[in-house]
Formats: sequence, structure tokens, C-alpha cells
Amino acid sequence: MPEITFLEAINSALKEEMRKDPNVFILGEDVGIFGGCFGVTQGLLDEFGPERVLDTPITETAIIGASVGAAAAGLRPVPEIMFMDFLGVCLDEVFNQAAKMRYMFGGKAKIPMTIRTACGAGLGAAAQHSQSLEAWIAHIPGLKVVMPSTPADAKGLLISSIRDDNPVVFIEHKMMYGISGSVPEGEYSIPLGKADIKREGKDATVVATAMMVHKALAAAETLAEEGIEIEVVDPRCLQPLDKETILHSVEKTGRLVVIHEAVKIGGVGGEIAAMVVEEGFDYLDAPIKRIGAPFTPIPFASNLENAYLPGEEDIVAAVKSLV
Amino acid sequence: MPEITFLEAINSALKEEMRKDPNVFILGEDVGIFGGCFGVTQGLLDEFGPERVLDTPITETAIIGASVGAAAAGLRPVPEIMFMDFLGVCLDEVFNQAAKMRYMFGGKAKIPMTIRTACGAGLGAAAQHSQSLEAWIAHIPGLKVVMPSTPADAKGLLISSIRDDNPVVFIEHKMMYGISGSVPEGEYSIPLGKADIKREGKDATVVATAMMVHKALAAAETLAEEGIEIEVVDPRCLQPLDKETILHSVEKTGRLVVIHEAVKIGGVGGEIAAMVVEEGFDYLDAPIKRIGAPFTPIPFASNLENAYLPGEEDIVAAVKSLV
Amino acid sequence: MTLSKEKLLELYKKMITIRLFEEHAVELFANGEIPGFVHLYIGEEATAVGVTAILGDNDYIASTHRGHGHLIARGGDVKLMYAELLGRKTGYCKGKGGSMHIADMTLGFLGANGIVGAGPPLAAGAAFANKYRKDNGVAVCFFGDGASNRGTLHEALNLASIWKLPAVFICENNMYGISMNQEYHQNIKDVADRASAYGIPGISVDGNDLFAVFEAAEEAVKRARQGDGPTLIECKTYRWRGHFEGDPTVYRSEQEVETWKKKDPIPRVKKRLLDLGVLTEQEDQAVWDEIRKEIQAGIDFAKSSPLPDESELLEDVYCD
Amino acid sequence: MTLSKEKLLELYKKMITIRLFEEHAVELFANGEIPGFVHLYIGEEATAVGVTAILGDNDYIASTHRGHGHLIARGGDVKLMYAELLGRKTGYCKGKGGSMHIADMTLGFLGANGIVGAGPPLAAGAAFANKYRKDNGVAVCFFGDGASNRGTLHEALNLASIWKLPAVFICENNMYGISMNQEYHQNIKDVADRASAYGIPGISVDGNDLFAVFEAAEEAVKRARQGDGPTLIECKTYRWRGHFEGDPTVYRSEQEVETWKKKDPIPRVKKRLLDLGVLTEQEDQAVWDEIRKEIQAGIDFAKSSPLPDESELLEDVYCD
Ligand SMILES: Cc1ncc(C[n+]2csc(CCOP(=O)(O)OP(=O)(O)O)c2C)c(N)n1
Ligand SMILES: Cc1ncc(C[n+]2csc(CCOP(=O)(O)OP(=O)(O)O)c2C)c(N)n1
Ligand SMILES: [Mg+2]
Ligand SMILES: [Mg+2]
Repeated sequence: MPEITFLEAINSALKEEMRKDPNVFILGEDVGIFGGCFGVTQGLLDEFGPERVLDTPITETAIIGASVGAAAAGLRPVPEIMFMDFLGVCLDEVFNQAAKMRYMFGGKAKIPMTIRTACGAGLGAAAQHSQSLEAWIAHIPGLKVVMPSTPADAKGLLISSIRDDNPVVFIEHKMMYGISGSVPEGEYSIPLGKADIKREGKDATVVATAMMVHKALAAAETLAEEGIEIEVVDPRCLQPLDKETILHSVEKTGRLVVIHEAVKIGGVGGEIAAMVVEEGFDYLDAPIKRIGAPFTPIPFASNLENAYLPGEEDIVAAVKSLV
Repeated sequence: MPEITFLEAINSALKEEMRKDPNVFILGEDVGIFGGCFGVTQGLLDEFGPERVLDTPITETAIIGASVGAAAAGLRPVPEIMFMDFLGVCLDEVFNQAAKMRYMFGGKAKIPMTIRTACGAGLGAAAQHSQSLEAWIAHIPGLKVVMPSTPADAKGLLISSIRDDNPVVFIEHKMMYGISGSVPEGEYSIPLGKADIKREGKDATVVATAMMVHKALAAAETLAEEGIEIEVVDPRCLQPLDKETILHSVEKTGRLVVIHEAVKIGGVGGEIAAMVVEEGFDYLDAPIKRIGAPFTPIPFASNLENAYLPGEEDIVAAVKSLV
Repeated sequence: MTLSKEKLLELYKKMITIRLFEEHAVELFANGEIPGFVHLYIGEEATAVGVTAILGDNDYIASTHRGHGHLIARGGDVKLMYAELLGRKTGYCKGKGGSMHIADMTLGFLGANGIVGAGPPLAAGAAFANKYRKDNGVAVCFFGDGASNRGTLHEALNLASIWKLPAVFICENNMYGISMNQEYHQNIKDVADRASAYGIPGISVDGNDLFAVFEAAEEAVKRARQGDGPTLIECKTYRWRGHFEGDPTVYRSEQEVETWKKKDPIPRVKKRLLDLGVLTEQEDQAVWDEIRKEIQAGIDFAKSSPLPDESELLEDVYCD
Repeated sequence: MTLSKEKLLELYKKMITIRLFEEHAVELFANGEIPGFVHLYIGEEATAVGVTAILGDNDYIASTHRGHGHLIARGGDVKLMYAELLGRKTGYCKGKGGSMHIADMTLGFLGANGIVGAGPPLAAGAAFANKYRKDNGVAVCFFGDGASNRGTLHEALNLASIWKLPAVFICENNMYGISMNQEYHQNIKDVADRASAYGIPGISVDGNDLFAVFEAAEEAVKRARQGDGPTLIECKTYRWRGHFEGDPTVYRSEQEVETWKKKDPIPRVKKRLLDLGVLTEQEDQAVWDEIRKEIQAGIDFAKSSPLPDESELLEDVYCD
């Protein structure tokens, strides 16, 4: 299987779907000649032209609102919101329009659109360019939320997202764009709502998302040296959430750590933990540990940002406190 | 103690603070001659004049953005967002500006403002006028979130919110405006971040917010007839959250039900449940039950809306399943 | 002026249908049969009917919270509308949307909308779809004077202007955003003046004059279909009822309302029809009677329709 | 033209300070000493300096992601600025904000802002505070041509226009929003033309001409202080560097950059000073040398400053 980066995987998913379905088009700030703020849409303008690769003004409300209108009218827009932090300027279009139109209209509309956006800290981009806000989206009925951690998942899930007839928010952790991994050759897709066990283990389950999957895999190595085998479960989609895979894993291990980069308080970790308590209380041999960012805006200085970010050591410590 | 309605309590808190502090002013859509969409600001224009009671155009972004600017410049704005559902059109101003300015500026600014807004279903106002979105706000460091359930709490907490030097989102369940209750005479306030035990009990703890406090108290009567005594804890503030009071109660009862009207998935119930698992696992004699709205936009038809809303029977059933 | 006599009679009937639909909604609301909020269009009929008169099959409409008139003008079914207002299973949205969310995708009607100013970006998107498919369609967006201050309109007009989208933006300036008179909510007299900020044509017309509205819309739709981009049309009109049913309208005088009632758009069309010899007083009576029956049939249909089944609560959230 | 010779020399020095501050930021970024994003103001100095020249004690400024120039013009301390860019404890924001969030509340400087177009509503609010307190202050808002399409600007201009707020809105039209030329992002030539949509004055000036900028700002600030409400001023200028450091600027030609470099705002002021006899070539050399020293001192200060302590991570989230 060829090795490509996370960024290339997303780029190739976009290309493949655009080649296959003439209704798919992309729009966003600097997605054309600039190739996207992070380079994700490089080459698309050349291949598909300005009719299908649309540079927009800096107007996220119009980008998402027009995407909803175009989707309702039968197209398949793939708008880009440069930083997830900018969702606050177009959230009405996401949660009151895209998410609810089908239901409000009694099932008579469909809004097939995929909002791509970059989350995550690590760049020194500070409080307004580093957030992970997936918890907001996962709380809204009518939306799907995808948060991949590997090139193969990113490609397969983006293809499914674009083909999905519902509005999907597809979240790309910006510090993973350069991560390489092997990707299946030829056409493939990964269904939305299926978790992936990134490493098997019997002593504790670690549910981790996006960048934290990599931290969890690193922690797994460290813990393995001490004879502790953790199972790393990557939900990949937060809505729909694959409860079964998580519950099965906890049934096996009896212990659960949930980690995400988003602020711990009010993050999806609470949802996952509470769900396991409700539906798998008897499996639990110990309290559940949640790990997430502390309750503070994201600081600029690199040392503070490092201190802010949850990481491998937190996972190691949490697992050890449970086993 | 005099009996007044929830609406009157809020109105009188606004009046008292405006009388006391000339820097306090209110702004919003139809808050002047119309007296507010629900009548909450009735009489304020007459008493304080158009310099301090400002009708605004239908531009929530400008309402909140200007409030942030005015607060940074030393005033104490109390903007009204008519329906909480409209937060999506001004969320950037709430979460990227108001919430973060102090931190981003190294502690050198303060943003004393209180956003009042109406949440909740029950009016037949459908998917875009009925939501409870407190989970979004409680996830954002830098904001405080208040959600009162009685006239006395509403008044005392609103006074504290206005006096607080931080941005506060003060959420009023629109179906409670007509609820009466006694209110202390004379000046008083209630500190933010202190839960209130609305009813004592030993068999199970029910943490409930806003309208659900009333449902929980009703359920308590029903359960009491069967000899089950529940303790009803009203956090009143979701940020800061009074973990101690909740944990103490669970320590006493060994059982926990958390209920809110917001959508269950991703709601603050998950946060509270997960917090108790982390910090009070050993107190628990049974799984935690969360109750919240189902994962769907809010329907219009009254019978569907009733079916949608969590209520007394859900609490009774949940408690019985635990004890 | 390309309106045939037959077409004119049809438009007249639509205006009457809107009027009667709304008058009966007043009653139904007063009787407690409609939950939630109802925003009525009485007095503004010429605007919806004049604009939609020019639309064809591939065209879209983005509507507002005050949307009944737009949908009836577009050919909506009053039975399904009443059923929706009453929260019935047979309604346009199976009772899940109510007055504020009625949609008819088969008519390209992208829904009433509970969020003021949400329509313009949606319309820009639908117009983009028309352009993308080269299907000669246009998208029309209705919005109020109050909505004209929202950033959504600014961003949508900007986008439509640079992409030369086949879109027509219709500001229904009824002088108020709830209680706020236009005089206080914006520092200009004509909303149409905002068009110059986007380098597009802006025109202000008497929204109670069906012919003026039609002519402006015709020109704008022609421009749009030709690829010349969007137009902003302001229709000056007035809502006779309160903002929503139940509004005590403390913010305006009885006299103001009376002045505007004298500008009732319906008799003006009737007069033209009489002048043209297309209609007699007697035929007019018959027209009203016929529509009254249709309205009554709609109400009967709604009232006799079942409520949605509780099992439907969780349906229609997602497509499979 | 009320600029005294002394004042003019002071403004000239500020322009040089900005230029040198930014040139050194280029280096620091290239050396990996500045994390995150840095947006430089080189080439646009006349705009910030011309506008702030007229401001006094009670006045506020809302800035942008490209904010260094605004703060230096307002009297900001380059030591604290460099320290912030380098993420040091001694920086303006204790290292918590970085280039995109530098603020100085003692100067009424309400912060750079990472959200494009976030400034206008903030400035409207600060201007409201001035008006509320009747302290004769004004609020100035800087924003880019790209930002001029955002709904925030529309809503803020509308609010400022109806409340006659003492605010001045300065569009720094540097022809691009990242890679998008103004020609593509809006369908008008002059952003100033948007003023008519709010019934306020709009004026377009050469943003590289300190005197033109100053005169326009002076007039606008006068209007604001008199209670005549806001003004929109467009300053046409150009950023010499990429959008942010690291931008390969594939979207514009070297030739275009060269043309604009010939319009360098700094020599134009120098010429005036020479003509006025306020400055000799020799004195000019001394001015640059002096400022170079100040800049170097700022960098030294920053580099020798400690990093924030990890214990500070959770401080400053809330006031007590
Ligand atoms: C974003 C938003 N803000 C506020 C409201 C509440 N609201 C509903 S209708 C309305 C007035 C709208 O005025 P206008 O746009 O002039 O339309 P009209 O009602 O006069 O037809 C308001 C403020 C809303 N629904 N959405
Ligand atoms: C709401 C929002 N959208 C997008 C961005 C990303 N972004 C940062 S600066 C910029 C360009 C701004 O252009 P302009 O307003 O002309 O200012 P300039 O950079 O030219 O000074 C963009 C798109 C952002 N920070 N905020
Ligand atoms: Mg109106
Ligand atoms: Mg620019």
C-alpha cells in the first residue's frame, strides 16, 4: 500500500469524488490558486477549473449559507472553513439551517454537504486559531461529525462524507497534515459511524480522537514495556458514535480512559464516559478517567501551549492509576 | 416574603442594578417600548430613558460585539438575545471575543457583561425557537453560565451576574416566566457557582436544571408516596459548577439521575455524570442515569413537542430503575 | 408589461387567496388551534404575487417567517398549509415545522425561515446551483426591512454580485422590524440604496402596486437569466396585523394603520380588471366565493386530519 | 492641515519605527523565534500613523491581525511588543496572546484580533461608551478590504449610523484578502462607496500619503466628536510582504510589488520635512540610527526575557 500524508489523502479524496460526481464542488477562502491555507486543495483549481473550485470572499456566513442553498437545490458542496475557530461566525447556517431543514420540512429536503475545517493547537496560533470544537457539533441533531486520525481513515471517511446525503462536519487536525501512512490502493471508502481499534489490548481501553490517537499509541508502547496492554479505540466519527465497539472494548478490559484535545469540561469525553456508565456500568472495574485540555483559552507561548496540550504522559498516568 | 413571577424577578433585578450603577444599560431587539418579546423589560424605558434602554436593529452580531466593546471600555452592558437559538449568529462575539479577551491580553482587560437569553420548548415555537444550548457555553473557558429555576434565584443570580466582572450568559427558560415564588425582601444577591438543594432526600440524587427542577420536584412528590425520597439539586450555575454540593449529595444517596431539557447527547448531563464518576465513583451504588431530549430537532406539533420534552415520568422511571 | 388578461386574473385570485387564508388564520389562532407564532401577510399580497408571477419551473424561493403569502403565490396548496399550521400529519412538514418552516421542494420553495435574514445566503446558493447547471433558473429571496440590516444580507449580496448569480433580492419594507420603525433601525430612506454597495441595480417600488412590483421583478429576472447578475428590489408595503398574532402594536398608531388600509393592494387590481373588462362586479363576487370555499375546504381538511403519530418524533432527522 | 512641524517629525519617526520593527520581525520569524502567524504592515505605515495622529486620551482603537503598526502609531512600547511576539512573560500579554492578540488597554487599544472583521462591532461598542459617558472620545476601527465584506462591518456601520456613534471606520485597502484580489472579492472599486448604504460620509484616499490620511481622519474625528456620527475612510495601500510570513505570494506579480514599493510612504514624508526645513539629510540619518537602537533594545529585551512560567497557564481566565 502506498504511503501518503494526511494532507495528500484528503486532497486525493476530493479529487476522486470530483472526478466521479459532477455535482461535487468546493468553495472557500483561498482554496484556488493559493491551494488552501494549509495546502489541502492544491492542484484542484488546475484540474477542475474555477467553476468547481471557488475562491470566496472572507464571508463564512455566505460560504456555509450558500452551500446549504446549493445542497438543497441538488448539488454537493464541500465548503472549507479555514480554521474551526471561525465556526462562530457561521454557526447559524450550520446548526439552524443545514442541520434542521430536513426535519423541519418533514423529511422533504436533503442537504448533502461536507464542511471541511481544521482544528487543533500546536502551531503557536493562540486562542482564536487552535480550538477543537467538535462537542458543539456533536450536540446538534441532524449533523454528522467526522474526526479522522490517519491518512487512510481521512481518505475513506471523506469520500463517505461527500457521498452522504446529510450535512457532515469533517474535522482535520492541522498538526496531522504532515503525518504519513499507508492507504489502500484503488477505490475504497469507510462507512461513517464505525470506530476502529488502532491497537488491541486487554488491560484498559483508551478512547482517543484525532491527534490523541497518536499520543495513545505512543503511550501504549511505553505501557507495554511495563507489561500493561491498552486497547486504543478511535471512534473516527463522533456522530454517529459507534457505542458498540467502545462498550465491547470496555467489557473486555474493565477500564476506560477517554482523551481528546478539546477542553475537558463539556467535551465529548463526558458524553462517552456517561454513555459507558449508563450502558456498561457492570463492565467497569475502576472509575473512568477523562483527559482533555484545561479550562483556559489556548495560550500563545510555546511552553505554555505544550503545557496546555494533553499528551502521552497524561495517558500513561491515567492508565496506571486505574490498573 | 412577597410572591412574584420569574419574569418580575428578572425585571426587578434589572431595575435595581440600573438604579444602583449608572454604568449598567440594556440593549436588544424590542426591549424598549415593546417591553421585550416576552415582556421582561417592561417599564425600563420609562424609568431609565432611551440612553440606557436601547432598542437595536435585528443584528445580534452588532448587539453582542458592541456590548463587548462597551464592556472593555468600562460599561456594564446587559444585552438581550431574544431566543437562545439565535446565538449561532453572534457566537463569535461571545466565545472568541468576550470569553477570551482577558486571557489573550494577559489579564489586562475585563469584560463585565451579562447576556440574557430565553431558552426552552413548550410554546410550539418549533426547531429554531425552542433550544437549550447551555452545553455550548459551558464548554468555553472565560464564560460563566447561569440557569435559574425560581424567581428568587433568578433575581439574586442576575444581580450577581451583572456585578460580576466576567462575561455571563444568563439563561431564562421561557416557559417559567409565569411561575410564581417568594423572593426575599430588600437587597440580596446569590453568589454564582453555588448549587441549591431544592428538596432533601436520602435515596437518590436528582440533579436538574431550569424547568426540569420543577419536574423533579413533582417527581419527588410522586416517589415520596412510594416511600422513595429523592434529593433535588439545582446547580443554578453550570459554569462554575458546584461540584462539592453534587458530590456530597451523591455520597449521601449513592444514586444519581441527571436531567436537563437540552438534547441528552452532548448535553451538560454528560459532564456532570462523568465528573461524578471521576471524583465520586466509590459513592455510586448504581449506574448514573441521564435524561435529556432525544436526538432530534424540536418538532412543532404540540403532541410531538410533549413527547419530545423530558418530564416527571422519566424521572420517576429513572429513579425507580436505580433504587 | 407582459401580463395577459388571464394571467392577471390568476394573480388577482392568488392575492385574494392569500388574504382569505390569512384572515382565517387570525381566527384559528384566536381559537387556540395554532400553536407557536404566526406572522401574517395581510396587506402585502401584491409583493409576493407580483414577484412570483414571473417565475418558472427551475426557479427557487427563499422565504421568511412571514411566508404564507410567498408560498400561496408560488402555487402552494392551502390544504397542506393549514394542516401544517394546525400541526397535523397531513401538513406540508408532517406537523414538524409549523408556520415558520413550511417548505415545498417540488415548487423550489426552500422554506419559510425562523431566523431573520437567513434567506439571502440560501438564495445565493440556490442561484449558484442554477448557474452551475446552466438550467436558466433564478433564485428569489424575500426578506424584511429589519432583515436588511443583518450581515447575512451583506455577505450574500456581495457573493451574488461577484459571481453574477441569477438571484433577485426582494426587500419587503413594511416599515417595521417588530416594534422598530425603519426610521430608527437604519439611517437611510430606501433600502434599495444599498444596492450600490455591491455594484448592482437597486430599485424601490410601491409594494402595494402589483403592476409596479411585477415590472421590477420582470426586469430583474430577465437580467438574472441573461447572466447579468443580481438585483435588489425594495417593495414598500405595510402589514395590517401585528408583528405576530397577539401583538398589541403599542408602537404604531391606529391612524397609520388606517392610512395604509386605504392603500389595499387588492382593490387596485380589481379596478384594473374591471377597466380591462376581464371581470364584472358579479364575477368578482363569484371569485371571492369560490376562493372562500377553497379556504374552507383547506381548513376542514386540516381539522379533520390526524395528529402526527408519536412514533414519528425521531423520523426525518437524517437521510439514510 | 493642522500638523505642526514637531508633530510631523514625530509622525515620521513613528513610521520609521513601524518599518524597522517589522523588518526585524521578518528576521526573527525566519530564525524560528516567533511561533504562530505574523502579519506584517510594511508599506502601510502612513495609514496607521496618519489616523492615530489625531487621537487623544479617551479614544479607542480596534485593530486587526495586522496590528503592529496601529499600536506603534498609538504609542505602544516596542519592547513589550517584541517580548509578546517571542512569547515572553514580559510581553504585552505575558506571552499568552502573541502577535495576533496584542492589546494595551492603557492606550485604549482594544487588541489586535485573530478574527477578520471582528473589530467593527467592538469599536461601535467603545464609541457607544464614549457617547454614554459624554467624554468626547472617539473609537477608531481598522479593517482590511477583505474584512469589508463581512457582515460584522455591515451591522456595525448600521448601528453606528443610527446611534450617531463617535466612530471612525478605516478600511485599509491593500488590494488583497490573502490571495484574493479586491477585483474578485467585491464588485465595486472603492470600499468607501459602501458608506452611502448607511447615510454616512465615505471617502477614499491614498493610504500611502500621510497627509491625505491625516486630513481625512481629522475631518472624520471632528465630525465624530461633534456628535455627527461615523465616517468610513478607505485608505488605498499595499502590503509589501506576503499575507503572513512564509506566504509564497503566487497570486501577484513581482512587478506589482515593485510598482508599489515606488510609492513608499516614508520618503514622501521625509521630502516634506526636508522641504519644510525641519530635517536635514544628516539629521535623518540620526533619526534612523536612534530608532534602530530602540528597536535593537526592544529585541534584546525580548530575547533576554524569561518565558512565562507554566504555573501561569491557568491564570487570567476569569477576574475574581
Ligand atoms: C436572527 C433573528 N433575530 C431576531 C428574530 C426575532 N424576530 C422575528 S421576526 C422579527 C422582525 C423581522 O422584521 P422584518 O425583517 O422587517 O420582517 P417583518 O416581520 O416586518 O416582515 C424579529 C426581530 C429572529 N427570528 N431571528
Ligand atoms: C472570520 C475569519 N475568516 C478568515 C480568517 C483568515 N484570515 C486571516 S487574515 C485574512 C485576510 C484578511 O484580508 P484583509 O481584511 O484584506 O486584511 P489584510 O490581511 O489584507 O490586511 C484571512 C482570510 C480569519 N482570521 N477570520
Ligand atoms: Mg418589516
Ligand atoms: Mg487586504
